Amino acid sequence: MPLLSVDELTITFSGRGSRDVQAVAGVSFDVDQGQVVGLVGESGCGKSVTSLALMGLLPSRGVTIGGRADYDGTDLLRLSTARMRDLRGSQLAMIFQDPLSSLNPVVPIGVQVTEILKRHRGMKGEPARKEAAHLLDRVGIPDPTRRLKEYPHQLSGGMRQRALIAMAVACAPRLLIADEPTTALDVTIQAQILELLKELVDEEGTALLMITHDLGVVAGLCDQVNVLYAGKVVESAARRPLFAAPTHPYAHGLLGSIPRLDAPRGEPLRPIRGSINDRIDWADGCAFAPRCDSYTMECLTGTPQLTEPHTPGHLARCVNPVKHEMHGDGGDHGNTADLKKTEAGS
Amino acid sequence: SERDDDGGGEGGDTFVFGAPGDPGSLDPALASDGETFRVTRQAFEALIEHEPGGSELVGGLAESWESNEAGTEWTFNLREGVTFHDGEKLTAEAVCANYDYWFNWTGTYQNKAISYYWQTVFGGFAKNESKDTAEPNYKGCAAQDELTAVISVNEASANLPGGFSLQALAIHSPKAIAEYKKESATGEGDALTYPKYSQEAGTVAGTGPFKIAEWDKGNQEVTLERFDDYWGEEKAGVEKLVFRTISEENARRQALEAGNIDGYDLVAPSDVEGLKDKGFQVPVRGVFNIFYLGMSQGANEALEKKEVRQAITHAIDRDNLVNTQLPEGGVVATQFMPDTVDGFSEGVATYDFSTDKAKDLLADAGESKLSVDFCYPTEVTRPYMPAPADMFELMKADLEKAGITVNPKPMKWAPDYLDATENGSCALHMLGWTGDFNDGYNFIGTWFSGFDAQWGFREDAVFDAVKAAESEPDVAQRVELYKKANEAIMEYVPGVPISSSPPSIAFSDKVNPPEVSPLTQENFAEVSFK
Amino acid sequence: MSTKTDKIDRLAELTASRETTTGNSLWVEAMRRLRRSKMALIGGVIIGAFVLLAILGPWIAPYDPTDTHTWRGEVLTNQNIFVGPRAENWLGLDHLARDEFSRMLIGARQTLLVGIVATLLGFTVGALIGGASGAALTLGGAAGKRFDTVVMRFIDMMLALPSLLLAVSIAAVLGQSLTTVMIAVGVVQVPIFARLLRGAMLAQGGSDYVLAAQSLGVRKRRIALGHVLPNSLSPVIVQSTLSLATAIIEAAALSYLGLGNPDASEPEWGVMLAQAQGYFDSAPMLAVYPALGIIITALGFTLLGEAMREALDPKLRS
Amino acid sequence: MSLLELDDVKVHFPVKRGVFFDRTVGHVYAVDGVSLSVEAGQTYGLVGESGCGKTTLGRAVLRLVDITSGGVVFDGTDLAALPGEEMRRARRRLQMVFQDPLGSLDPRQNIESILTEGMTAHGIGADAGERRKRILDILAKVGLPANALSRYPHEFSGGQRQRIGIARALVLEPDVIICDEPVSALDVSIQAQVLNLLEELQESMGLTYLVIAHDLAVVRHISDVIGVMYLGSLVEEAPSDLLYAEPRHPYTRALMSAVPVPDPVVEDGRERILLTGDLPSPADPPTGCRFHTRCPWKQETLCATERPALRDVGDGHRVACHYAAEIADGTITRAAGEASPASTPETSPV
Amino acid sequence: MLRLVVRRLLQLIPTLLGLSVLLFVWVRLLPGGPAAALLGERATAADKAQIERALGLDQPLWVQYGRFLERLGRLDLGTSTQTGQPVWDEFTRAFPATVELGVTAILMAVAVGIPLGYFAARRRGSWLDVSAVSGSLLGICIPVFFLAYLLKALFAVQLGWFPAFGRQTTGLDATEVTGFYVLDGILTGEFDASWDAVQHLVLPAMALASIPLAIIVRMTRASVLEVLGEDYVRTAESKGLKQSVVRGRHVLRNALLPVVTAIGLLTGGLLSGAVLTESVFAFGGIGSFIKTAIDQRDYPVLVGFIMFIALAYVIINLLVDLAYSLIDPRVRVH
Ligand SMILES: Nc1ncnc2c1ncn2[C@@H]1O[C@H](COP(=O)(O)OP(=O)(O)OP(=O)(O)O)[C@@H](O)[C@H]1O
Ligand SMILES: Nc1ncnc2c1ncn2[C@@H]1O[C@H](COP(=O)(O)OP(=O)(O)OP(=O)(O)O)[C@@H](O)[C@H]1O
Ligand SMILES: [Mg+2]
Ligand SMILES: [Mg+2]
Repeated sequence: MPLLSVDELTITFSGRGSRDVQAVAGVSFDVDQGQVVGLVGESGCGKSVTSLALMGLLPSRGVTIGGRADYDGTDLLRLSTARMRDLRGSQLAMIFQDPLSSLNPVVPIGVQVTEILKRHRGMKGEPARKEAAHLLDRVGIPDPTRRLKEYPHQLSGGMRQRALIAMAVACAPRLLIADEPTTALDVTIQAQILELLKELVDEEGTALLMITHDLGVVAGLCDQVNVLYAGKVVESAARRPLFAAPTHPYAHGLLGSIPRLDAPRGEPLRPIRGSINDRIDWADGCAFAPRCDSYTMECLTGTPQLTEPHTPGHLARCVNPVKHEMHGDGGDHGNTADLKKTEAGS
Repeated sequence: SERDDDGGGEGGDTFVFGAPGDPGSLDPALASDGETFRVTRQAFEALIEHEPGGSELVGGLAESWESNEAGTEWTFNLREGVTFHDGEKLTAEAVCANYDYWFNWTGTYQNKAISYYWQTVFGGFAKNESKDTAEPNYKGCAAQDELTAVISVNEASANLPGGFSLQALAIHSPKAIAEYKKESATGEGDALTYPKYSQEAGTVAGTGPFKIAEWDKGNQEVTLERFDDYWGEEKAGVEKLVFRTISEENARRQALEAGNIDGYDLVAPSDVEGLKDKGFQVPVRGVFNIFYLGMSQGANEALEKKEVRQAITHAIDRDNLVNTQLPEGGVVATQFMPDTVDGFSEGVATYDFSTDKAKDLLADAGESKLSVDFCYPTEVTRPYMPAPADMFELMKADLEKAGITVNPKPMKWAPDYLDATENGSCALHMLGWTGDFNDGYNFIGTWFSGFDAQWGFREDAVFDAVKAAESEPDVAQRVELYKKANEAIMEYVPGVPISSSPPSIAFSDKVNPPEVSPLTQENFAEVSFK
Repeated sequence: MSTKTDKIDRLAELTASRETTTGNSLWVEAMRRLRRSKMALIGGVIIGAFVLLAILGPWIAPYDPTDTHTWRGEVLTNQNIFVGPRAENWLGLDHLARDEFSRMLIGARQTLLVGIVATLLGFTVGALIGGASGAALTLGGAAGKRFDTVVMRFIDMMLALPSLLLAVSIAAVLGQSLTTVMIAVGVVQVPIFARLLRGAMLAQGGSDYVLAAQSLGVRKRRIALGHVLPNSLSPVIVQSTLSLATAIIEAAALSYLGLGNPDASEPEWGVMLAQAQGYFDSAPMLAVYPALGIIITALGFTLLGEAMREALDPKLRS
Repeated sequence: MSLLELDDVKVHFPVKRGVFFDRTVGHVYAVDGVSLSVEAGQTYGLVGESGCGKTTLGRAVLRLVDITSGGVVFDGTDLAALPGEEMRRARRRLQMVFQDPLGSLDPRQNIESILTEGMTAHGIGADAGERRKRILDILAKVGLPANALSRYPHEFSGGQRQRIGIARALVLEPDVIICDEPVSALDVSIQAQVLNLLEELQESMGLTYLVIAHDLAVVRHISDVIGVMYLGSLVEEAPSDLLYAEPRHPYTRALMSAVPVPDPVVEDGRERILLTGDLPSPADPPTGCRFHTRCPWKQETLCATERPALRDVGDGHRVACHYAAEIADGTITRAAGEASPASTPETSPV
Repeated sequence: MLRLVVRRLLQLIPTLLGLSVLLFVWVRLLPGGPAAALLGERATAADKAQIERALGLDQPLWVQYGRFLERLGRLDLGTSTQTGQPVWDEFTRAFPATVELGVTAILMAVAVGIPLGYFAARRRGSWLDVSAVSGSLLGICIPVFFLAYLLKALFAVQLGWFPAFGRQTTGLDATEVTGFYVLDGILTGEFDASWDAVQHLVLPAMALASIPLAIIVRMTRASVLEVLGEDYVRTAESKGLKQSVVRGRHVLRNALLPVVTAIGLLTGGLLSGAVLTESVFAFGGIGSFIKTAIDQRDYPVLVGFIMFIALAYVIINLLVDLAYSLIDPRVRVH
């Protein structure tokens, strides 16, 4: 049984005087113990909202949440606030995108770390401080005892993110959700942070739900990848198959539009048309159809289902999935160039 | 009003009176304002006093007094057994010490802002330091025997003997006078600095039923205590007397209603009925003031025409003003003197309210399109003038009905308004006067003894009539001359006398109030709790 | 192949349903938000009614507001006799036997006038000072900076004085009149407007579009006046609405301190309130009418101002 | 001669503080001696971490910040020495595209007014009609509908806004466009659209680009020559392919190894050079080689004491490292423990 | 920190000097002079000339200003023309009253406003929120003097719960130490005097607090709403912290930062209110003293007091800034 099993999660925002926004339109995925699961997609596709819903951090008013999120046998979405508070920070932890704004600017780092120890591990005073210093040390912050007294603005971006990670892992959570933990950081720092996360997952057996828009990050880190588009998972597969043979036109297009450091120069990018705003409602068909080069009439009638068009375990929500010539296990360098897309249905 | 008892401090024998303004000094000789005198009057007594509740002169520290024929030598027979607050005895020498001290004032003391009343009654000083200061009329003071003092002047004056009753000339202990001499007022910078002794209790010492115990400037309170060695048969009725300044009229009333004070002065006429209904005592004072509409001929040429002045007088509905605005007991004035002053004439020319007459007169004068500036003070109530802005509005409406265009010129009372009226730059304005003592000159002499910019006219018929009265030493004769002067004035109509009215004073229902005085010279020793 | 056109049509149809057609400037957008705001609605209605009364006052007013003769003798303030509402005088008579209803109507006009003129004055002078300062800074250079420093020192000086004290000081010099009230209340607003505009211009001056305009080769003067200034105006405009409320209240305070214009020919709510407070015990309604007038009107302007602030809030922009 | 040449450009921002009057107590060495040249019709890419001075350098070219010293020679004239008005006119030929597409557009201007503004400032186009024609032309080129003219910036999507920004630069028919992070605020799919657009435009209009970005992959994708900046100065410069094939500076190597590649196969097999610590403050840069505090190849001599110059090592490859040659031929090796070859085993799909 | 204080104090010098010139010119622009104020109805032109000459008011303005500066150098601010007392004495007498009143008002506003604003934000849209918002709107729109009058009419006159005027029951024998009556009572052990002073403070402070209260409620509410949406609050929630910790440490501490600054700026407005409230309650502080000084053309008092007020205002704001820098570590670097 997976550690976390999200089933048909829907999240709808209804504001006063404005139209309802269905930010998440039925997302399902599983996270196993010790596994790194990626959730990728463009800005606004519902990644953050999903993670917040799992943590019970969405505002109670104006938001309707549907579906289930079974964690260890209980549905997180229906847990009482008090129970949720107990889980948060101890079993479920989260790291946010912007390390500066995610730290309280007027409270020393030390206090922000120890408060979680006090809350969930019942530690107090000197032991709590010692443990906090140990945690900072653990995430690679040099001179941790001095840092404990410092305020967030005195730390560099990378340090701040490390501090946030220290807080997240303070109680050895079973599930760690990282919402674009490196987006605000430079690549060299990003590499450090990703390395740290990897290390933590390996050592603690913590499950990691990695939310990002960067396919490169996913490629290096995740075991299982879910591609999100307009609030739905459009493709879900293990890391290698997904990159080797992206099946949904969106995933395929996404890979084609990323300039690759290792691709020869002059290779043109294959961007996807339009933007995520050019979409239709899932109820009417495939939300991606307006941007898709190969949509058919079928795509415009009814929600497409998640199927396994080519290989077992490789799910895609598409009636005309991209077909790939079969490769051997893995792939070679620069394999996007090798991908061949067959226009289905035209 | 349950709270009265904690208002009374420990003994509950404290009487708190709400005064409209702070006193300026504890030495009345340095003052010229009613708020100072109200306080010092309880502690200082003059040679002559006014009868309780009236304006007749009666013995004060002098049991009796007389003057020579020419009115230049005044002999006072002092009361026996009078003790000052500091233990000194009252003697003729003590009296002379006071008068000589004042006469020999130098420096800043010669400033009229300090020695107004001395200069008004006795002219200048032994050595005048400014050419603006008048020649002294005071000649000297001699102690004939222990209890007989003789004060002599150069010329007879209408200000005597009334002047001897002025609080500003009240008698101080000689020991205190000696202390006073060690300090002096200074006029450094751009202000006068009063001597320290006059600003805190301790040095000043008079003979009154109360002695001044403390002046708490922060709280605007002057506390007086009963003087047990007072010479009078009746000692003060309360142990402590506190004057608390509350400048807002409303605030004073509310303080009384809330039971925080036991009485206050300058009650708005509109509050009188309400207070009575709630059981407060609002005794009526005698009438001793005059309220008038002044006309400055220098400010508007049309006013030089008698018809115009008459027209304005006819245009104003004075009955309405008195009926609706002035306190009970107020009367329409026919001349520049209340009828309680000797010299009031029944035979002056009268001008009834008639818009038509006013219009006709204006037409006759060729001033049908008359337009005048009308100054009026804001934020002030005077004993003779309870609600200036309201009265202005009523008069303005009246004048406009008679076809006169009125340009309102509201001003702050002091100093803007006082300055402007004094300069004669206000064509129409409202002012008044409360008498210091019962002598006609104290009223009409102030305005009509010669050219005055406030009125801006030179009419010898009027000036001569007033001056004639002033230099007449015989009292009966003088009264007759005042009547003539009044008739001459009202013939000329320099302005419109509007009303004489008693300023109201209110007391809590728990006290026996003092007898109220037309001169607003209440003696708080008469107060006691029921 | 009809399927191709079919599917394009179908797609067009589906996307069209989601399309939000706009074409509006930020102001138009703000206005739209404003129209939806309940606060703005209430504020607008109050102000509308108030302005209407102010304009139509002289025609609706049943009597001459200065007439003291018609009911002469019916009101005796010294005997505590007042006349309350009755058929011919809807709000009764005031302390000088004038028709209170007519006075309230005409007073609305004066009150509005005070508010508008004072705010206009504060706005104009303040915006000039703040604008000049902000523009000087935007244009850059040592001279601009020095100019700004001097101006801001002066503004700081004005701000260090309590506003009412400043107003009272001005009124004391100018003497009592309606004009004085307007000037005094207006001057008090000057530093507020100046600071606000300068601050906004400073903030805008650092934004990318200014840099962009500069890199386009647009002249600095045009950048300052054509880009920075217009973009800095919204807080100032919001402030002027709020200032109208403040002006009306401050004018009342000046009247209370006896620096208003207590001239019967120009009844003004502040003055009416100050005067009627003296008769509060016997005729409380005489104070309550103008007080309510002031409070409700000020409330109207404040509500509208707050609603505008919300509508123009950049954080709410999509 | 190159179209645009920077000669030892320095931009130092004074840090002011004082009790009474502001005194300059130090400087932020944002750009500290950069020399480079951009050939006509080519794209020069500038990469580096946040805060290394890329933006400042770009702005210095247009004199949007005061240049402390050095020369910016554009088509033979030294812009750094031009008087204000002439500089303003010179800006017609040098345009800029900004990182934040929304922030760089005046929210109160509609698109037409945004696009005409530059033309009015430089007196381009005889009348309104002509200008309009030109605008429509450009709009079509950048792929915006003609009905966009009357609309306002906030009504467009991010990619469209960036197109507007590009159009704004293009209407002046500049020779050089400086693109400061033109795509970093955009989503990947949109990023590709804009990058393609930039390339098309370069081809069709013969533009010269100076592209500034922190994303090495993006820079490599569109640049002919790449300059790598670290803490205010260039540490390496080389033709795009050469730089990828043979990074010579330790910083470039680390940077390259840190860029994630969207390919698990590559990722799993890559050697990763992890740098320790963060970028030092440009207000207090380290002595000697600016990179020596984080350099895995740091040597006892020279690195901490002497600032290496940018040396040509052949094929237009310039490196500012004392030990570039030694590192390349392996005589100097990295300090141990700093790097870890990625060796995450493949986990089987669920 | 010390640098900041020194810097700000030094910056004050030109401001105050400029202010003194302005004030000096201003008071001389006032119509009328102190003479009429001293003599009232009795003044004649000659009397006034005499007084003015004696006071040196006939000298050219710059001479007067020179003398003023020279005296200022001796820390002598001159003498009130109303009372004949040194301005400094008058100031020290009036100052404690206003400070006591102002501090009470601000304390009331803070004690009520911050919780109210906070809960209004937490329960956005609830009846509490709606009434807090509309109440604060009303608080801003109701003229202070009218409110003061109503409070007095109701609580002092009608119900008799509080005294109607002044700072102390008349005739109460209380030892004065500092001039702050509440404090004095505590210092001398005369607790009944303290209690008495507190009772006198309640109504005027309530009236005076109306505007600051309204502003604090609204600012707190807006600020809390903003902070509630901040990432770090979400972080705190994600740590599963107790609600009280989230509210206190993370929400309130940040939300109060702008409120603290506002409180400093409010002190300026407080004095405006004090002029009105003090005159309604005959409170005898700076407000009413200045009002009479203006009425009576008391030049030295006006110049002196206003300089003190400006100084006090700047110092208060300096203190607030310092306080701010204590709560907000980000500005500590200066
Ligand atoms: N409080 C809210 N009210 C209304 N709509 C919201 C709210 N929060 C998010 N949304 C909408 O939900 C959708 C998904 O937002 P979400 O933040 O999950 O995107 P994301 O995938 O995390 O994007 P990004 O990469 O930009 O972080 C967006 O369209 C957004 O507009
Ligand atoms: N006007 C300025 N005054 C003072 N310092 C400045 C100024 N502008 C930039 N700096 C500093 O100069 C350094 C370089 O800034 P710059 O914006 O050029 O970096 P960048 O490489 O563009 O970084 P990013 O990738 O974050 O945009 C930074 O440390 C920055 O703080
Ligand atoms: Mg997100
Ligand atoms: Mg940059």
